[in-house]
Amino acid sequence: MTDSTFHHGEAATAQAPIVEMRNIEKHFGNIIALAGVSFDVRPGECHCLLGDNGAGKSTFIKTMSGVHKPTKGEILFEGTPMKFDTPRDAMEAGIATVFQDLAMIPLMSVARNFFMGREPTKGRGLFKRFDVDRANEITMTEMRKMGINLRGPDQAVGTLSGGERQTVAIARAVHFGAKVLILDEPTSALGVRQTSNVLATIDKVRNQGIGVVFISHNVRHALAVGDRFTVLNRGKTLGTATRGEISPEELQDLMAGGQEMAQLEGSLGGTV
Amino acid sequence: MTDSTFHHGEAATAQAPIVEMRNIEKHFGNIIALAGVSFDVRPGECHCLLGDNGAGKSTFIKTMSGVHKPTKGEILFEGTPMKFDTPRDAMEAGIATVFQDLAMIPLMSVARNFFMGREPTKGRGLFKRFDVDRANEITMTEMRKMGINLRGPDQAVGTLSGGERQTVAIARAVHFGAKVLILDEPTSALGVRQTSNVLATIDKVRNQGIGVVFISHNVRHALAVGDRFTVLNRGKTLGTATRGEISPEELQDLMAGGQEMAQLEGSLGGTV
Amino acid sequence: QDIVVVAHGQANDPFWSVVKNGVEEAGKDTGVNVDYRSPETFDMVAMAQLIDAAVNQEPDGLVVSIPDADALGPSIERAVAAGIPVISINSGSDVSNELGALLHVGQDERDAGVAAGEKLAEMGGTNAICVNQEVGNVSLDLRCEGFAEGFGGTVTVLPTSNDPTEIQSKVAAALSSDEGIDTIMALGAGTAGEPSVAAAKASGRDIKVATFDLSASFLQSVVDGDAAFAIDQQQFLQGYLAVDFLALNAKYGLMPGGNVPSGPNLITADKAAQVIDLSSKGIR
Amino acid sequence: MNASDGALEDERVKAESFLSRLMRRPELGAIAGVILVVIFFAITADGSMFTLSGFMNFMSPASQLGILAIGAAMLMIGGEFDLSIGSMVAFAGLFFAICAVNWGLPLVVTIPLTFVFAACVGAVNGTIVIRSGLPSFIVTLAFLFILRGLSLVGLKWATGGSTQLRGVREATEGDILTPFFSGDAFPGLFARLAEMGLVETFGNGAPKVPGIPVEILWFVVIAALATYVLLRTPAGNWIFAAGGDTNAASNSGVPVARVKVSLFMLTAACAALVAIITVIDAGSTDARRGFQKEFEAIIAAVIGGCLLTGGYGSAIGAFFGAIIFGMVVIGLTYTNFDQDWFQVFLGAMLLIAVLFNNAIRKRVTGER
Amino acid sequence: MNASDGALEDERVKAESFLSRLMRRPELGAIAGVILVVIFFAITADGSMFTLSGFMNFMSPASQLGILAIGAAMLMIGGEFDLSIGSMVAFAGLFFAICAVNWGLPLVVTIPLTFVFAACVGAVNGTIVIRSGLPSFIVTLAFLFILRGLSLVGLKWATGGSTQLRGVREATEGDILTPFFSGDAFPGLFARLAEMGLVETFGNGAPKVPGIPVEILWFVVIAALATYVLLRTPAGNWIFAAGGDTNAASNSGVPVARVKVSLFMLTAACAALVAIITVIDAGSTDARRGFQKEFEAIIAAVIGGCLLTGGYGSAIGAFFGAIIFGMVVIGLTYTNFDQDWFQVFLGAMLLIAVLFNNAIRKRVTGER
Ligand SMILES: Nc1ncnc2c1ncn2[C@@H]1O[C@H](COP(=O)(O)OP(=O)(O)OP(=O)(O)O)[C@@H](O)[C@H]1O
Ligand SMILES: Nc1ncnc2c1ncn2[C@@H]1O[C@H](COP(=O)(O)OP(=O)(O)OP(=O)(O)O)[C@@H](O)[C@H]1O
Ligand SMILES: [Mg+2]
Ligand SMILES: [Mg+2]
Repeated sequence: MTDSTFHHGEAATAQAPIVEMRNIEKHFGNIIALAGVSFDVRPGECHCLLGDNGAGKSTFIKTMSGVHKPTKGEILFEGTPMKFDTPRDAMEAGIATVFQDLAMIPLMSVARNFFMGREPTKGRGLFKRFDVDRANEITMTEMRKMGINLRGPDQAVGTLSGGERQTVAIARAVHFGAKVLILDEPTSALGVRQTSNVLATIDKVRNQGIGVVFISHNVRHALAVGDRFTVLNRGKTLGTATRGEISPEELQDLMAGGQEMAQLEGSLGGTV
Repeated sequence: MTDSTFHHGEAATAQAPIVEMRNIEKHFGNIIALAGVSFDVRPGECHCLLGDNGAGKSTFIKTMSGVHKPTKGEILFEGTPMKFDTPRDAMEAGIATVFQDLAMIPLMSVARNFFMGREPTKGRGLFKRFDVDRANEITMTEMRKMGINLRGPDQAVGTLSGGERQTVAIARAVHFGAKVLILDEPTSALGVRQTSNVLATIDKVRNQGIGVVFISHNVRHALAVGDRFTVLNRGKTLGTATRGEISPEELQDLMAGGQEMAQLEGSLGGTV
Repeated sequence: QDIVVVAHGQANDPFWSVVKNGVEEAGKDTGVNVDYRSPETFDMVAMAQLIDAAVNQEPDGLVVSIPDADALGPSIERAVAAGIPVISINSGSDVSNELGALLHVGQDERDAGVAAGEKLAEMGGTNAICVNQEVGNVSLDLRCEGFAEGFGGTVTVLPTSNDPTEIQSKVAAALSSDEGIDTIMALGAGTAGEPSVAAAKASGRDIKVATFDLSASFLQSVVDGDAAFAIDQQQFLQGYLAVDFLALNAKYGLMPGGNVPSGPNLITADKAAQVIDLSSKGIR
Repeated sequence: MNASDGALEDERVKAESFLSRLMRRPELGAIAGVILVVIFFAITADGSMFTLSGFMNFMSPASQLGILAIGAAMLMIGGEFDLSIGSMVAFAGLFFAICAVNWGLPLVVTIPLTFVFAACVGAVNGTIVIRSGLPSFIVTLAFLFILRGLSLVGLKWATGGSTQLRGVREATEGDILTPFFSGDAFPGLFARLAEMGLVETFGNGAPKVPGIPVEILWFVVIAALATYVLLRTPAGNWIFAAGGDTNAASNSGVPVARVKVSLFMLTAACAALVAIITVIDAGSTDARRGFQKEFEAIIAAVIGGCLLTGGYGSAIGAFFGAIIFGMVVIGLTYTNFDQDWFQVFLGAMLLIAVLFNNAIRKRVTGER
Repeated sequence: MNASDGALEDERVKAESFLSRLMRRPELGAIAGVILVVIFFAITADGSMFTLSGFMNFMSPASQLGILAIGAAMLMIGGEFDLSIGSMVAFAGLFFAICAVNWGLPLVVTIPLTFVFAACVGAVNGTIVIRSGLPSFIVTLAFLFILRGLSLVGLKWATGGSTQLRGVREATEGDILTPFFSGDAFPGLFARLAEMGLVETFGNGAPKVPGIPVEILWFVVIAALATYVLLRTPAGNWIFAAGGDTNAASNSGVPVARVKVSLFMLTAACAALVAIITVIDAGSTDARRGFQKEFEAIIAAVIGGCLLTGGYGSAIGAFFGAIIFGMVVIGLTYTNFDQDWFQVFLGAMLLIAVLFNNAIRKRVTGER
């Protein structure tokens, strides 16, 4: 299972990383969420961030996208040290993120959420205004591409189903493009069709030279699109492996933090 | 893959259903979320509810657990027609639910969320009070059983990781026991270890004669524990199959609403 | 030497700001420390607490207004018991002596209302509205009550907020819904009096407008003939004299033998012009 | 299974009447309330309430309240409160009067200066809220007291002891900007209409309604502008987002701090506008101007459908909310009810109006 | 990888000082504010402020406010507002006075009757809020007006035209329940202490402090009870849950409607208690009693750390919040500041107190 119809030859290990994080620590009051994690993403690769629940994956990518300020450690963006004060800064530098909590406003419509912070406009000067029709149209099209047929672009996000909502967040991040695309468990609530679309999208995006950070608990999804795999455990990294160096079973073991699992192997064909 | 280490022989098709839903319709204003769905759960079986994103699964189980009132249709509980006005009614009748949005209060501590609505007390009469120590202890134990080591029972749920939070909701529903246990995508945010624990728990609970309704987008998880499979599509049911009648590939096709999927089959060994 | 004044009107109330100016001027003239205090709203419970606070500081004299003898009585008696000389001002002339105050400076709100009512009735008024910008404030309610008694004719109380625009609209509404209204009694010159004059003018009818207290603009209307008169209690005296008396009392043990009436004083067109200037300086 | 046909003929959507589609909009909910209140007064009130002059009479205070309410509504949609707007009316009015009277500046200088000044205070409010992370309720409450107190101190300083500063009318008379901020617009038109008998006249032939009070025009223009901004500009989207969920908005790249501070400045500017209009109109200012207006503005916004928790509401809603409130307050004096009962009726009318429009909305849109 | 060792020695948790663990509690945040205010007045105010009698003097209004604030805080934690408590004080006071004076009922009847009456009004409030789904802000606002208006009407009816009802002291004098609701507790003790020279006396030998005002005792007892309920009973858990997220709470089986209606009843009962205490103490009631107390109660609760959005806060916080507010209001009269500046100082003190306790908390708990 180490080969896939997807994989585009060698991982781009030669190229310089777009984002490099060095020895990131993050404390919340007395809680230590990250105890020194290093990580990098290169153009055109999909770097999977794996690990047990509560290992610190989301916290880590949030420091990468400007939501949290690291307590200690350094962030290099294209080789130069960077400090993102707000997520907007990170976004402008070229980091697009799908957060685990999706960062959507329940009371607002799908189209408005889709373009939140980056509204398309028409007209000029004083008459520059939000181009609602284009926003609606793009939203519907992008959602359909991901396999979701919305009833209309003005439905409030709060009334969407879990998977529909997640798809909005993914479609949004992909639509606006970036140098780095961070996806925090993007497929968790998706149906099988939507999942395969998202995995295909990751592959497509990667081929355009964008670096992808992909967080997942599904070993099979990770192996399907990942070039490198970094495993976190209790706020520390257990190391990075490149594709082919590691078997699904080994990876699953690492993701479980080395602890024993309930006896299911038989029924689930090796990986959960 | 039609056999599992789990499966406890024949599904209990002979027994009378605990809950039976007949021709349930649910409209939200002008939106038709359910257009006539029938469904039942019998003691000791795990009935999987599958379907595409937005098919209406969550809406359906919410009518079952008293959150929504059906626009049309009948609910029979142990053979008699029932109307649940509030989720509390359903809960008292013996329906425990893990909602997709988890129904937790972010600002409250883990232990308080765990026992919300069903607090353990000590003392008598006027001195009857919330037994905080016991609540804390039980919470930590139950969470550890599910494979999560919390830092402490007084951490606010809002600061937990996605998987930790989901585990709290599951552990809570399982702990209080019931006649029917409804799980809406319980494993979506869970790590591999936690997932296997939850699947094992479903098996255990079922063996105690409790009916389980299990919603998932993961064909493999569904097949691992399910006795019957009902597939929803665009608010209607596509029918029910019992275990063994249907292959994983067929099931996945049904779940995708019969539409084509992106080409991933090779890498994902048949099912996503 | 310290003299504390606890009154029921706030420092930003046009009427009471004049009292306060009197207090301060007396303080300057006699060389004593003065301190003017009032609750945030018309609140008898809070006012009693302020009197208690003042008593704790054991000043050389205490000036209080007494709009509610029941509520303030115990606190005033406590001050007297503690040996602090007390003078009451403005309201409470009837109970002042009973509670142990040395004397009362001022004039009852009710009596002022009666005087105004009689005057307006004399001018030919038969149907009046009483514009009350703070219903429930007992001292204002008393003005209306007194007015109704003195006026004799029909009196409707028009409750309003403190907002001049709203008062103008409400007065206009009242005027247009009852053609018979020929008299307006406003309970404050700046807040209620001026908008009432404007509304009366806009109605195009001949309406007599009078007000309690003074404001320069209202007096100008009196001069111009748009308004009838304003009732002046000369409240500056209430503040000034009370402090002066107490200062002298503390220095030489002097105290006049009886109550000092400070009003009422109706300011009509002939007197208005000379008062305008003093009013815009906060002395009348 | 014709999913690809698009949303137009989706079998999962019921046909919906035009009415219910209309009622779904938050701004239109309040219309039901307006209609109810009009019906109530049409029955109980003196006929003169719904003449042209009666209309102008209740619209004038409603407009002043409404200008504040629209500012408050936008801020509430953005997730914050400003309790200092009432005091701001007094303070900005004082500032304006001092500039115009004591310093004798012309309006072209005074008015922009007043707006800038108010906006600065608003910016201070906003910056403290954003920086400290304290609830805006408590921060602006402090400014409620501070500005009210400073108005008193400033007035006494400017007048030498009085709490009323007068002479504004004299100072502003004849200025070219005065007609834009006070009095009635289109006097010529109304005089002509009166001649033609289309507008009621007094005995002497002067029209009963000399024109449209300018505040009504400002009110309408501001409501239209605010609606445009909220619904048709990126800034509007940001306001809804900032109020709906600050974290999510900021994570999606909305400059939340900037949006909120701007809203505080806008609200303060609305207060300054009301201050300028009322001060020129009254010709004077005093320490109690704008007392409790913050409260009434929030009431109007909530009647109009704004959520206190932010992220939901509309400027048109606030528009109608202010009209409902203004109409009830003034309208009750046109009725024969004993005025002692005024507050009882005011409360009851408000409650009935919101209950009614809530019931209608649920009914029409078919919510549970 | 010793995860199974349990939470006690988790390497993912830093050791934390006792102080910061203490400061993490919402209720203790407000203590920093209290300390700051005490220091401020210790420097600026007359020395008599911090004598025993000065203490009783500022605690007495703080207690009356505090009783309301604790009710308001519990309701706010439960996610709702009650703007009608100020009017409720007037209305319940009127009801009480009519029972006691006009009907001559003994306190054993009057007092329970007043509480039941207030609780019924609270229940009406709550039921409308729950049933209609309207924000409690607007519903209780209507009752603010209605109850205030009814108080006026009722007063006029009961007194035959006046807005002040007197004679309560005479009517309640000698009743066995009176000492529990008015005057000072433990007078004997304090007289003895005065004799022993432990309590200051006036010239005539009477102790300056005749006892502890009963409202202070009520205040402390209610704060303790409320804290117990919130933190140590299932009901408390339900209150936090209902306020944190109504939907989630209801989905988890919390009887949200019942909890909220009970809280409205509780708040109204707190208002009734304050009404009884102040009416007996003052011996009279008028239509302005409790004016704006709803506002001050919410202020105190927010100073004490309650969130306006619900689900967070504490009764002890409201306790200290009320003390801060009461101390600032009364304390400023002990200083030499001109009364004109009163509101400026009040606002500034409030702002500084909350900023300070916010800064301290962040500092100590190491939040960003
Ligand atoms: N704001 C916060 N305050 C305190 N603790 C926090 C906070 N945010 C996260 N944590 C803790 O930090 C740890 C890491 O959380 P994080 O969300 O990064 O985990 P994760 O790897 O994304 O897990 P999952 O796979 O379940 O999403 C968790 O144990 C969580 O409880
Ligand atoms: N309150 C609501 N108002 C309007 N539409 C709603 C509401 N709740 C759900 N819907 C719509 O009903 C449909 C079914 O939603 P539901 O949440 O039941 O889907 P689901 O099968 O659980 O999907 P998923 O697998 O993504 O969780 C969706 O299209 C959704 O947009
Ligand atoms: Mg995560
Ligand atoms: Mg779902």
